[in-house]
This record gives sequence, C-alpha cells and structure tokens, in this order.
Amino acid sequence: MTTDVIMAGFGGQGILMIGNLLSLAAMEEGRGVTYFPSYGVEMRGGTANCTVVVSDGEIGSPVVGFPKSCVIMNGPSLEKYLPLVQEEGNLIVNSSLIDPAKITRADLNVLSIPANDIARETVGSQQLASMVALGAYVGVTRVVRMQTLFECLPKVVSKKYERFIPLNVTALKEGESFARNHT
Amino acid sequence: MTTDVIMAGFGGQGILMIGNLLSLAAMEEGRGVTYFPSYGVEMRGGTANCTVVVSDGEIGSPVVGFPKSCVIMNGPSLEKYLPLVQEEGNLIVNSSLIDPAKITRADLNVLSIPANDIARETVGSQQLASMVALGAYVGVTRVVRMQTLFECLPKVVSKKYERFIPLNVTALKEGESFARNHT
Amino acid sequence: MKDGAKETFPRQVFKRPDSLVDVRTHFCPGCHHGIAHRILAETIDHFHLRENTIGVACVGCSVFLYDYIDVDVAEAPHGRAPAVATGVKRAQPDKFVFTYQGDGDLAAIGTSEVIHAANRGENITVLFVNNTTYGMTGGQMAPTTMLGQKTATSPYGREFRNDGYPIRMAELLATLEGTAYSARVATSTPAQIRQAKEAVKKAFGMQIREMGFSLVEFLSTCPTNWGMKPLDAQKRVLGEMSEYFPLGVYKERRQADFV
Amino acid sequence: MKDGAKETFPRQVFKRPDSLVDVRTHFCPGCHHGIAHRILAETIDHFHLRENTIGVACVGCSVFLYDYIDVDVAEAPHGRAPAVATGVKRAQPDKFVFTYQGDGDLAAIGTSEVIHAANRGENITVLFVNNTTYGMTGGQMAPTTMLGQKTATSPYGREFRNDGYPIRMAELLATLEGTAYSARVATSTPAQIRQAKEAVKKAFGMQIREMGFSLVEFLSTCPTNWGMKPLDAQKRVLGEMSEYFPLGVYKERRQADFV
Amino acid sequence: MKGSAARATGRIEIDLDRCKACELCVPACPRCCIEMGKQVNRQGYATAVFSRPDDCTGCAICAEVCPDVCIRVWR
Amino acid sequence: MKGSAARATGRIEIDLDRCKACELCVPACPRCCIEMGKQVNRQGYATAVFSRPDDCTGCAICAEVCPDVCIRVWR
Amino acid sequence: MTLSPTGIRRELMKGNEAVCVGAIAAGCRFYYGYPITPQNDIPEYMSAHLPPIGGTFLQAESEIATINFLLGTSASGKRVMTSSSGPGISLMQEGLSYMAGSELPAVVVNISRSGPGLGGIAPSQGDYLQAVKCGGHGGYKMPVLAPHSVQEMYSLTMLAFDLADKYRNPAMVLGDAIIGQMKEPFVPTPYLSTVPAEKPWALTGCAGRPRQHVKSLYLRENEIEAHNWKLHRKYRRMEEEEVRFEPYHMDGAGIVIVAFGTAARVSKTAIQWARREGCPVGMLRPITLFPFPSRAVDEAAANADVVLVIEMNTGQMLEDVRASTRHHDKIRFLGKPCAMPTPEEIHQEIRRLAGETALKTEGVR
Amino acid sequence: MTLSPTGIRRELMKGNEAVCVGAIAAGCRFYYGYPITPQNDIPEYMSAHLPPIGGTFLQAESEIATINFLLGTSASGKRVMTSSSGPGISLMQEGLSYMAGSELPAVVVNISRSGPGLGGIAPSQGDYLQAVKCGGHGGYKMPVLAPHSVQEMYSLTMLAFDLADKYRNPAMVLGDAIIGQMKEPFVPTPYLSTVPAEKPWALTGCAGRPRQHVKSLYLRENEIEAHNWKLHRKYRRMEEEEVRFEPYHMDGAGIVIVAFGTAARVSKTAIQWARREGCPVGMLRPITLFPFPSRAVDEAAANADVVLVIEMNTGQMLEDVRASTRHHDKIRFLGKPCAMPTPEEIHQEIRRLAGETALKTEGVR
Ligand SMILES: Cc1ncc(C[n+]2csc(CCOP(=O)(O)OP(=O)(O)O)c2C)c(N)n1
Ligand SMILES: Cc1ncc(C[n+]2csc(CCOP(=O)(O)OP(=O)(O)O)c2C)c(N)n1
Ligand code: SF4
Ligand code: SF4
Ligand code: SF4
Ligand code: SF4
Repeated sequence: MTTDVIMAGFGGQGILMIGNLLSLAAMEEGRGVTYFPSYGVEMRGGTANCTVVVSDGEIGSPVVGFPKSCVIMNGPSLEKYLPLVQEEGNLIVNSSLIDPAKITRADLNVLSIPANDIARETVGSQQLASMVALGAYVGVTRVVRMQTLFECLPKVVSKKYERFIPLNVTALKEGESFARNHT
Repeated sequence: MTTDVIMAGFGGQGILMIGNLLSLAAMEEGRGVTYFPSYGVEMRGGTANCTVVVSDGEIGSPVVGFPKSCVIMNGPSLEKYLPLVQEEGNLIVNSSLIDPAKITRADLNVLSIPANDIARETVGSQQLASMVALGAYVGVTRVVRMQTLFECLPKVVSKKYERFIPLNVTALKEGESFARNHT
Repeated sequence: MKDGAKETFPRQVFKRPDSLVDVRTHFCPGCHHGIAHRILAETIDHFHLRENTIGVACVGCSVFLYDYIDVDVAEAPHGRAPAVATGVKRAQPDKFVFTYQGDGDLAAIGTSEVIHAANRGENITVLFVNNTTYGMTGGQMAPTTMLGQKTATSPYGREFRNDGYPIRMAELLATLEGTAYSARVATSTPAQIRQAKEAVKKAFGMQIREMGFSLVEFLSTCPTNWGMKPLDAQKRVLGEMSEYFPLGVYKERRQADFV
Repeated sequence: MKDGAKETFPRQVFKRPDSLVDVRTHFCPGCHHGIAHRILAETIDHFHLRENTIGVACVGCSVFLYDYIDVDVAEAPHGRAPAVATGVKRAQPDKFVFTYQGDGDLAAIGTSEVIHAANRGENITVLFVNNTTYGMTGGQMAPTTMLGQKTATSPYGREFRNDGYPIRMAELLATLEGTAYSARVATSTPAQIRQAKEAVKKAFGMQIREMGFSLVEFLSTCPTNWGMKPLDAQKRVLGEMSEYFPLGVYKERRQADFV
Repeated sequence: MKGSAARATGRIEIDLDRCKACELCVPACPRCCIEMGKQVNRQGYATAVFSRPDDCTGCAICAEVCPDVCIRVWR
Repeated sequence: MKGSAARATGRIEIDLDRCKACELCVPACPRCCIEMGKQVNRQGYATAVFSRPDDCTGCAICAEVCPDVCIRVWR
Repeated sequence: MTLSPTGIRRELMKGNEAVCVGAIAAGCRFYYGYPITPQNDIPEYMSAHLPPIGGTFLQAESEIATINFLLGTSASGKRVMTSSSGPGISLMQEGLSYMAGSELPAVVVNISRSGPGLGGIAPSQGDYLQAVKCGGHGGYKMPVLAPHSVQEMYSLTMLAFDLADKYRNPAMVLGDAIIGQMKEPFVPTPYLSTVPAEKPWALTGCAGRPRQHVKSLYLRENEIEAHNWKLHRKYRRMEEEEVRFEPYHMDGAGIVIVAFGTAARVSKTAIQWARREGCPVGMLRPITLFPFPSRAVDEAAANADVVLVIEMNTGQMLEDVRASTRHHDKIRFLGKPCAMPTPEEIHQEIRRLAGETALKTEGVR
Repeated sequence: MTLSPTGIRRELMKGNEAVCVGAIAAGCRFYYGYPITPQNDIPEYMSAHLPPIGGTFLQAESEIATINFLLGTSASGKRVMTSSSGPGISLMQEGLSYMAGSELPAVVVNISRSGPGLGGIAPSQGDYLQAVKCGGHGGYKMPVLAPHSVQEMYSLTMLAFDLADKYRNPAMVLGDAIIGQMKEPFVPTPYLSTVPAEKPWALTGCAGRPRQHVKSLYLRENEIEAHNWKLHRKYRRMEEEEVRFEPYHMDGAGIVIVAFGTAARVSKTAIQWARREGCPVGMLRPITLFPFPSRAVDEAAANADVVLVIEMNTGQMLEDVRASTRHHDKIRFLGKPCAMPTPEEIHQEIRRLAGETALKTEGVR
C-alpha cells in the first residue's frame, strides 16, 4: 500500500518539521518513505511545502502531481493545492487562518481544524499549530501510529527546545482527538 | 608538378622572410603555394624554420616530413634536417657557419655556399646572407623566376628598409650566379 | 480615505519614483535591497536617464532588477556584471550603464572583473550591496562576513586563520588609478539614506562627465539569513558593521586630476 | 684552466646554488627570469628547504620552473598558482610552498586568486616577475604595460582611455589584512640583486614563522619582446619602470600585529 | 486609536497588500503615528497601521525608511 | 689581450656553452676584465670572454649579474 | 528503496547529506566549494562535520579557485571533493582538463539544475553531455556515476573516490535537485577500500628521492601525442572494467526503457504499473554514464521491439544509445527538459508503444 | 586551393589573419580577446586594424572577462568576435551557456591546440566534442564551422556571423594550429549579408518602447521547460537548414573517408595518390560539425564498403559517425592525437583497407 501527502503553509509554521516527523515515524515502522521539501528560492515569499510518500514497496517518484492528502496551513496554499487533491482525497485545513467557505470541492474528505486556536488555547503555544494539524492528519489516515510519532519527536526537535517535547505530544494528541471527534 | 623546401637557421637570419618571398613569387606566377612557419615557443632558443610547398594543383599538407629541398643556414638545423631530405634532394648549406664535413650524405645534390661571406664581402651586408641562400636555391631548382622574386621584394621588405631593396636584388643575384657556377 | 487625504492635504510629498516598477518585490521583510532599489530609481529619475540607461543585473537576491527598475537590463553571469557592463558601454558609449551587485557577486567570484573594470577607468557605475552574506543561496559565508559571524558555511563563526578577513572593497577599489569615485554608505537611518542618495548622485555624475569608474558600497541587511528581526539587523549595521566597514568617501576625482 | 684556477685561487667564492638544476635555461639572452630563479634557489639553500618544499609553476616563460629548481613542483593553470598553492598548503601545512608567476599570470587572469590568497592570509610565498608584457606568447600588452608602451596588441602604444592604467600589485596586495609582507625589487644592478635577495629571505621568513601571505615583485626585463638589447632593457627598468613602479617594502608584519 | 490634542499637518497611506511587517517605519516616525497591527494580509503579514493620524506632520520619514515603498505621504 | 701591471687576486671561468652573449657581465665588472668575443658557440652566440684575467679581483660581481649563471669565481 | 532486513541501521537523510557521509566514510578530509542551489547542503554539512574530525573545509572565492584548490590538495596525495551545479561546473572545465591531463584524482559532485545559463533550480539532466563528453578542452574522459536513490548517493560517492584513485583521474557523481533534496532511509554500509592508499607520485617534498612533478605540459616533439595515447588506453580500460548498470524487470521485456538517475527512479513506478497490466516492459539503468553500458544496450536493443530512452532533457544520452547499437529504428525518446516526467506520463507512453508494437498486453484497453 | 581565374585578386595570408579580414568584411567592429598560442595573430591583427576604422579592440584580463564583454556588446546589438584556444575556450563555457540561454549572437574562434590541460601548441582536433556537444551546462547547441583552407578561414568566418544573427546564438569557427599558422593565397570575395541588420531585441535604452531584457533565468513554474523546448526547436531548425559538407571524389567510392579541417586537407593528397592507382576512395568532408551531416554520412556508409574516419585525436567525430548510421560494421578509424597524419600514413591505410575489402585497385602492389 502506498500513500502520499503534501503539507503547505507559511515559512516558519513548521511545515518541514512535521513532514520530517512523519517520515521518521514511517521509517521507524519499517516502511519505505520519501520526503521532498521545497528548496532554494522557492522558499522566498514566505511559503514552504513538502511531499511525503509512504509505501510498503519501492518508491519511485518522491514528487506527486495529484496527492491523496493535503495538510493546508494558510490561504495561498489552499488556492494552489485544492485543485490537485485526488477525488475522495483527504484535505486537512487550518480553519484558524482559512475561511472554510473557500473549500469549493465536494468530492473530498475535508477536515477543518482551527489549528492555531487549539494550539494557542488548549496546547498553550501558537507555534505548535502544525503539530496539531499533523496529529489530525494521522488521526484521519492512520498512516503511522501516534506512539511512533511521539518516540520520533526527539529526533526533530532541536536540543534547544527539548523541554517543549511534552507540549508537542499534547499538540499531536489534540489534533488526533479532534479528528476522531469530527469524522 | 609539386615541390617543397624547408628553410632553417637562427632567429634573426631572416628565414621567415625568404620563405615569404618565395611564396609570394610562386603566387604571382599563378601557382598554388603554402607557407608554414615555426610558431610560438618553438621559436624560443633562437631557431626558426619554415616549409614552402609549391604546386600546379591543390596542395594538401602544408607540412612536409621528408622535404625535396632544404636551405640550411646554421649548424643545429643541419643536424635536424640532414637525415630528412629525400634521396636525390637538394641541400643548400651556408658554409660560412657550417663545416661542410658535417654533410655526411652522398645521395644528395649538395650546394655549399658561403652565404655570410658573400653577403658581407660582395653584397656588403651580413644581414642578407639568407637572401643569397634563397637566390642559390632558386638557381638550383628554378622553381620561380628571379624576376618575380625581385618584383615581390617590396611586399616583404618593410617601408623602413625600402632603400635596401637594390641590395637584396644583388644578394639574390649573387646567390643565383654562385649556384650556376657551382652545379 | 485616499480622497479624504487628497482634499485636506493636496500635495503628495512622497511617492514612488517613476523608474521603480509598481509591483511587490520578492525581498524579505526589512531587507535593504528595497531601499537601494528605490534610491537607484530616484537617481535615474533625477538625471532623466530612464530611456537612456542599460542596467546590468547580477546573480543574487537582486537578480530580478529587471522586474523592478523600468530600464533595459542585461543579466550577467555571477560576478561578471562589470565585464558585461564594459561590453555594453564600449558598444554604446552614449548610454548610461550601471551594475547592481551583491557582495558574494562582486567581492568573491567577481573580484577580477570589478578590479579590472576600475583599473581601466571603465566609465560605468557600480552599486554594491554588502550584507556580509550570500543571501539568495541561504546565508553562506561571504568574503565580507565579519570575524566570528556564524553563517551556513561558517557554523563555528568566521575564523581568520581558516577563512581570512572581511574584505573592504570600497577602500581597495579607491587605490586604483581608474577609479573616479568610491564611497561606502548605509541605509539604516533616515540621515544615512539621504547621504546614500547624495553618494549615488555623485557616482552617476562621474559617469555623466566621463570621469571613469564609480562605485557606491551599501552596508545592507539580510534579516532572514542573519536570523534577526529587521530592526536588530539595522542595529548591527550601525554597530559592528560600520565599525569594520567605515562609511565615507574613499576617492572622488576632481576634473583636474583627470587629464 | 680550471685546475690552474684551483691551485692559484683555491676558494670558489661564487658557484651555482645546489637547488638550481645544472642545465641550460630556455630563457632569452639577458632575461632576468634567470636571476630570479637563481635568487630563489639560493634562498631555498639558505633555509635548507629543498627537501621540504613544494613549488607551484605558473603558465608563462617560467612554466619550466620544474626543470630548473630542484624541488617538487606542481603546474597550475594560467593565473591559478595561488589557488593551487592553497590546496597544497592546506593539505601539507608543514611544507614550504611558493608560487612563481609572471605579470600576465598574476595581475591579469590570476587577479582574483592572488587577492583572495592574500586576504585569507594564506601562509604561502609568491614570487612575482613583472616584465610589463606577456613574454611567452610573444609580447602582448599586460595589465602592467606602461602607458605609451607599444606591444603586439597595443601597436599604437597603451592608452589609458582604452586600456586603463599599469596596475601596481605590490601596493594593492599590501592593503589586505592577510598580507604579511609585500615588497618590490629589481635585479638590474648588483646592489639591487643584493636587496632582492634580502626581500626574498624576508618573504620566506614570514611563511616559516606562519605570519601569513608574502609576496616579492621583481621588476624584470623582456629584451626579446621589448625589442631591446639586454643592457638597454636594464636601463628601462632603472628608468621609467622604477619611476612608475617604485621599489620598496610596502608591508612588513611584525609578530606583534598578528594575534 | 486614542485621540490626541495635536493637529495633523500631514497624512500617510500604507499599502497594506505590500507591507511586510518589517516594523522599520514604527520607530522611524518622530511622532509615533505608526504601530504594528493584528490584521494579517494575504501574504500572512500582520501589517503596520497608521494608528495616530492626528499627530502626523507629513515629514515622510516613515516613507523614506520603508524598504517596500508602501507608504505615500501628503501634506 | 694586452698585458697589464696589475696582479690578479681572483679568477673567473665562463661556461661558453651556456653563455648567451647578453653582455650584462661586461659593464658589471669594475675592472673591465670581460669583453664580448667573436667565437660563436653552437647556440649561435658570440660569447663573452675573460679577456683581462690579470686585473680580476674575484669580486664575483659579474657572476651575480649573469642571468644564465655561466660564471664561476675563485679567490 | 527495498527495505533493509530489520535490525540494520537506517538513516533518514537528504541525498546531498548522504554524499557527505559517504565521502567522510571513504576517508575524504578535504572539501572545497562555493555555494550554489540545489547543492548547498553539501558545503554546509562539510563545514559543520569536517573540522571536528580534523578535516579541512574551505569556501573558495569561486568555482575556479575551488577546482584549483582540489588540484593542489590532490597533488599532495590527499582525497578531496567538491560539489556544485550548472554554472559552477562549467567554470571548473579548464581545471578538470588540467587534472585529467596531470592525472590527478578527485571527486566532483554535480547536483544539476536547469540551464542553459542561469536557467533555474528545477531538477534537470541537462548536463549529461557536458559530463560524459567532458566539457573541457583536449578530449579527456572521467568516470561519471549516476545515483538514483539516497542509498546510491552514499555508496556511489564512496565508489567515485576509489575509481578516481584507481585511475588517477577526476571522477564525477552526477545527481539532480530531486535526488539531492529528497530524504529517504539509507543504510550506511561500511566503506571497504579497493585501492592501495600509497600515492608515490604525490608531491610531498623530495626528501630521499629525486624531485617529481605534476604537470600537463608536454612540449617536446611527439611527447604530447604519446601522453594522449597513454590517457586513451586508460579510458579504454575504464570501458572494459568499470561499466555498471541495473537491469530492472528485463525478463522478456519487449519494451526496454533506458534511463538514469531520477528519470530511472520514476520509470520504475510506471514499469510496476505496466507489468501489473501484463505489459512486458523493463529497464536498463546505466549507473556509469561513462563508461556507458554500450554492449548491454546493444544486446537489449537486439532482443527488444522498442528501446525507449527517457531523460530530463531534450535528448542527450539518446546520442550514446544511438552510438551503441545498430537498431536505430527501434529507438524512441521521451524527454522533459528541466522537469521530472511523472509516472503517469511514462506509463501512458509505455501503453502507446505497447499498442504500436502490438505486443501481447492484457489489461491494456 | 584551386587557382582563381587570373585577374582575380589573391592575397597571401595566414589563416588567422584571413579570419580577421573576413570578420571585418562581415561588419564586425568589436573584438575582445586574451593572448594564447597559436591564435595570437588574430588579436594582434585586430589591435592594429580595428581602431583605424573606428572599431574597438580591447584586450581582456581573462577569457572569462572576454566572453562577458562579448555578452554585453552582443546584447547591445553589435557584431562581436573573440578567438582563443584550448584552456581559454574552456574558461568561456559558462559564458557560452549564458549567451545560448539568453539567445545572443557572437562568433567564437577556436584555433585549437593540444590538450588536455596545458598540453602543448601542436595542432590538434581534440576539442571536437567540446565544441559540438557544448562544454557548458544545460545542453545548448551552436553552429560549429570547420575550415580546411585559408580561403575558408575567410569565408566561414563571414558565414558564422550570419548564422549567429540568423539564430540569435553563438557560432564557432573551429580551426587548428596548421590552418591558423599557414599562409596560402585566398580570394577575398565580397561579403553579401543573408540576414536583416535590425535587432529589435537589442538593449539600446527604452526610449519610445517598453523596457526589455536579455536574460537566461526562468524561475516561474514550467517557464524553463518551455524555454528549453523553444531552444530545442531552434537547434532542430539548424539541423534542417544549415548542414554543409564537401563531397570529394565520391563517385563510386568504395572507401569513404570522413574527415574535417586539416585532417581532411591532408587526406585529399592521399586520395589523389590512391585514385591515381585506381583505388576508388573518396571523402565526405563535414564543413558544419554541428549540425553534423548525419544523413549524408548514413547514405555514404550505405553505399560504401568501408567508412574511414580520420581525426587528429583519439576518436571524437567517430561518435557522431556511429550515431549517424546503422552500418557500424563498416566504420574504421585512423587517429593521431595532437599531431597531423601525413599523406603517406593515410595513403598506406587506404591501401590496407583496399586490400582488406578486396576492392579492384589497379596499381596497388
Ligand atoms: C557560477 C555561479 N556560482 C554560484 C552561483 C549561485 N549563487 C547564486 S546567488 C549567489 C550569491 C548571492 O550572494 P550575494 O552576491 O551576496 O547577493 P545577495 O543574494 O546577498 O544579495 C550564488 C553563490 C551561481 N548562480 N553561479
Ligand atoms: C587560460 C589561458 N589563457 C591564455 C594562455 C596563454 N598564455 C600562456 S603564457 C601567457 C602569459 C605569459 O605572460 P606572463 O604571465 O607575463 O609571463 P612571462 O611569459 O612574461 O614571463 C599566456 C597568456 C594559457 N596558457 N591559458
Ligand atoms: S535573503 Fe537577505 S538579501 Fe535576500 S531578500 Fe532576503 S533579506 Fe534580502
Ligand atoms: S620572452 Fe621575455 S620573458 Fe620570456 S624568456 Fe624571453 S626575455 Fe625572458
Ligand atoms: S516599513 Fe513598510 S513594510 Fe515595513 S512595516 Fe512599515 S510599512 Fe510595512
Ligand atoms: S652575463 Fe652571462 S650570459 Fe651574459 S654575456 Fe656575460 S657570461 Fe654570457
């Protein structure tokens, strides 16, 4: 079985970090995985995105034209990727920054999650909105076990922020439970 | 009919100039001709040489491995080219600077001419030794008419030395008559 | 609101220069490339040169010069802008020719081209934006990087025994016969911005009067790659940067010296 | 005769330095490359460096350095000797590393490499032979060619409006932080030759004491391409050349300045 | 926006689409007429706002320092 | 070679194969012991000759200036 | 990437970083370079990891200085590497020609981007001809290795060092922005050297031996001709001993894809799809672009109905395929300059050809 | 050189000088360059002859500066030329890639010498692959013209300027030390332009028109791919419209020599000798190396028993011959790197092959 996801948002929202975390978890679970980030001048203008492909077999292209899932953290990214998600695909949208009305497709499995609000109010840190979104994505797709994500956190969180790992766990959990309760 | 000659000596002896003069004359007489000089670092160490090919047809290689004739103005050049001259070929040697005993081949048509001495004593200028030698070469091979050489002189003698053209004519003549009297 | 403004305060005292194309730039927040671009455009307007100018863009964050300055522009290979400008100026001596280059572009790979353009007294004007790093490629060490400065390729800080010293181009180029004008400015205070404009006018003037090579070095910021807030980046310019790279005019040729 | 000499005058007071290979050089009559080579060899002998040295040859009439100096030698692409020397020195900091370059090689195509080697304070020694022309290729104009000088590519004489000015490398490199020693010498009189030896010793000393980049510029002759008799060529060096390229020490680092 | 006794002698306009929230204009204004707002524009920047228009003298210093030429000034 | 009252205190040897007849040594010698000869060597150079050995002081100046290191000096 | 048996350590890294890990494992302690996208991870990794292990990282003022730093360090007998892309590689051509002429080993990594000129940073295979025909003057050659996975970015970099030393010649690793920027798990297998460590030719000072030189100038009569024949024999030997390629689903393949690097990687997906449909398609993936697997390509072409060359350019390896086999009539080309063909595009082309050549292909409507 | 009917003016000049005369006749008034043997006659001639006619001669500080001077002057809409050899041409590769990417015309003359590296100044054809495969990055192409006489040094230089302008692309004249240094008579035929003089794309200041740019950077999605396809179509058009070659004694030739430049010139002598002996040998001489006369070579190979490729290198054009025809089995090679094959050597090889292929060859003992 092979699945893939594109994650996109503003630079600084932690998009590449959640992509990395997901990839690590997939590897830990013995899966094949590829992670492809936006790079170079593409990152100018404050947007960032990455593609993660997870598979039980050999992975050809690490780049995906029409993703099975998308995690969208800001408005411009929604415009760019909404048309590309596959039919019946999963769309996780950060409703804190994006007006759900903009989601003009009915053929998708949509989850609107106020990631910033949850991060700020429930988790206690704006910064973790994307962790919340990742939790939600995994809640929806079950592509990896939550536990594996938790175990991989130390590998993506720099020493400097180690003390925030528990907060990250909370953020992932909040996202996942939100997904459970809204699908 | 195609013939060729290699001319060689010290830099400053005017080797390239007589090669040019011969080539111009051949062209004036409507022949095909190529002139190939030593160039670049080859000219370091104070030696110079050039190859002239004259033909009634199309000329392929402007470079000749085994020349039909050689005009040799100094010792080192004799060592280099003596072995290469074709059997029955013409060898014009400047005996003012080269000990004729060094000419160890019997299968050649050799003309030893004291070009420097003739130039100094008869013509009145050391500088014209190579002109004397050219005259001798043409005297031996008759590859072009002496008159044509005379007419081409202004094209190779720089404005600065125009007044010496008559001397050059004398030098050519002296060389040619020496050849007539010694072959 | 606009209209409101109009009636109460009819005279627009600050507006975008005509030669500055009316588009959003790709520069990061607080990047002084934007200020240098505006000063360039204002000076082109000042001398009415827009239709008579050929600009040469470098490779760096300012490569899109041609999207922002409303003049003909040629794109040069990384570091070669002064050579390209030479080719343009020799072919069109009557045109105004300038290059706009970063410090990686001019002080590293382009060292030879700028030095010989200056030494030839090539009648061109060079705007040189020194932000002590390679911005476009993600903040690697430049020849202008300060000692101790941590960059993507000097993670332990620039160390002179391995990496050498920050190079002072305005001073270096001022030592060459062919250089008519060489100055270093900054744009971190309103006063500095005014002085910078004066320097650029002077530099343009040199070319217009055929006095030879002219250069203005801007001490600029790269908040993104310095990992600083724009305001802190400006403080850095006013502090350690100006200390090592003193502002000032290092050479100014008077007609007299020339012939 | 030799033997005769031996008995009457037993002590040989001048002989070929050990590091100078005992062969005829390809240099033209009166070319000062020969003198610079001898001084180089004498200094290598003086410091007993022969077995501990890697030389870097440039592309020019001195490309055959490896045939004449009895040390390991690498051949660099035209102008890149300081970069090659950097690669050698970084790999073998304990070895003595020098380059020997002509003025076309160092001041034209190699400008960037020598400037950045100096700016890095690369601990190497550069012998720079300035004969105001490209000798090996047949006497074309160099960046060091004097104004008015006729060469194969400046048949009407060098003209600053088209060709720029003769560049003074010893002075230029002296302005860089990383330079420990920079001097200009000549070899047209016995006294100058003695001073030249002293300068080269100083330069070697800088590298031996790990003080950074050192350079000695030789004002040399190219009788062949100047179209002069060797003695007249020397007069030119003593005259107009020394006037425009003043002899002297432009930078000499004392231990103190360093750390 | 709290009121003020001062009488405005000038007025600025900030192009909110272009503003990148670099904050350079804020300390530049001698009369502190500009502050950073909460509104996020479509580039994701919480832009500067002309918060105390009554104190604006139209000195144009804010405009001079704005790297993105977002500010126009009238007097 | 004309004789001379002076008493030589040194002696040089010129390697005639290496000499390129550049003439630099001739004016260099303070005692004018060297002059250019007529003999042409196999490179074609009419080499310098040690013409006035009796005046040689072995000062080695000629050797210092010879670009081709042709001169050896004894004292 | 086929999974490694559990228990074996796997690392998740960018291809660019895997190059560095491989180089360091192979004993490379000298890296010189100049920034350029999309390979900046390499100098950045080296600047952080070489100094702590006593290695040297030095950022050059240009790619020209870079390649000449390499020349000097290689002449000193040390393993040395650089990396760059498009314009930077072009600037190294003179230096590469000198190193080949001077017979100096070094590893040059090209994470190629779009061209010509400044072009762009989109992935591309537009530097194939520059790499295998050698863009410098004088007609030298160098081994060119084309990784198609992060695993190979690691292992082929190690191999490049051995080939460089074995032949005293520069060797190139030719990747692209995709292989360089992507992360995937790889197994850092131990480095086992296949070449002697001694380099008696190195310039180390002539203590106790005659002086020696590293040079490419041969001015005396016929010297340079002899030197060129010597080099030529060396290149022939590479062609005999170093050809490497991966046959993929070649069993009874009527359609044979020839592709390298990222293009080959993407093709694998399309081939899997087509095979599931019963379409007999396979791939011959050159791992060494020079020496090129000409014999294998010729044989494959002889047995196949169609040879489909797929490249991220307008047709460069295509020339080598044509030069390798007489079966020109069977050759087809699918090219995308400066862009990655999608598995869908390739799959569709396979189907088209299957139809064209009327192969037995169940499942193809 | 076939003699020109009497009365017609003939000049005796070096090939290098004929290049200059041709360039000036074609209206070139800007020359930039840097000294290197064996092409120094070109900058020297230009420095003497351009200023008096109001042209510009500027010696650059390097070949890199040179090619970028060209870029600037070409972008200004003026005809401009440079010349160099081996190492210098390598240093121009980045600039050539930029000019091709920016679609700028210019003429670059390579009087090639021996390589790799510093090599030597002996004549060579070792830069064939660099020239026709394009040593710069990104896979561009340029017309490459190969003169084999002083006459052609003159006429092909004029043609190069027209091709450069016609396609807005750099064009190269590829000679060697022999053709460059030799003198022979040539007829300075008048230049007749085949292209419009206007260059509306030139950067001349945006008076009365919108600003315009000369650039090779295309960063927006798919822009660079489109740009590459556009360039590709241009190169295809060159292949359709610009192929030039000289058939020499091809009537009933069982042995077909394929050679260019000096090698072709020398071959002519050998062919004359062999023909006199009744040996049916002829030659197909590519005049454009790119576009390569593939079709003509293929046809010749089809009708011949043997195709003998002769080059002054170890086998470069050989690759294009193999890529041009399926008849690989008929291809033979005679190479001399960095040296000119003598007519004797070629004649001998022809005889050998004649024997081998048992051709009717009276007079052959
Ligand atoms: C030959 C070459 N080498 C490297 C690069 C990659 N490159 C692009 S921009 C740049 C440097 C930019 O830094 P700088 O000149 O300081 O300008 P900034 O972006 O900081 O304004 C580099 C190295 C290139 N395009 N070409
Ligand atoms: C890249 C390159 N460009 C040009 C040349 C040709 N070339 C050989 S030596 C030389 C210059 C020599 O002059 P200089 O450096 O002054 O040394 P000199 O011969 O005068 O001692 C040149 C241009 C070359 N070998 N390589
Ligand atoms: S990276 Fe630096 S220089 Fe480039 S735009 Fe951003 S702030 Fe400016
Ligand atoms: S050409 Fe000039 S520099 Fe070269 S050896 Fe002769 S005199 Fe010396
Ligand atoms: S300076 Fe300009 S861009 Fe920056 S915050 Fe103020 S208005 Fe916005
Ligand atoms: S200096 Fe030396 S080379 Fe010159 S003439 Fe005297 S001995 Fe001969």
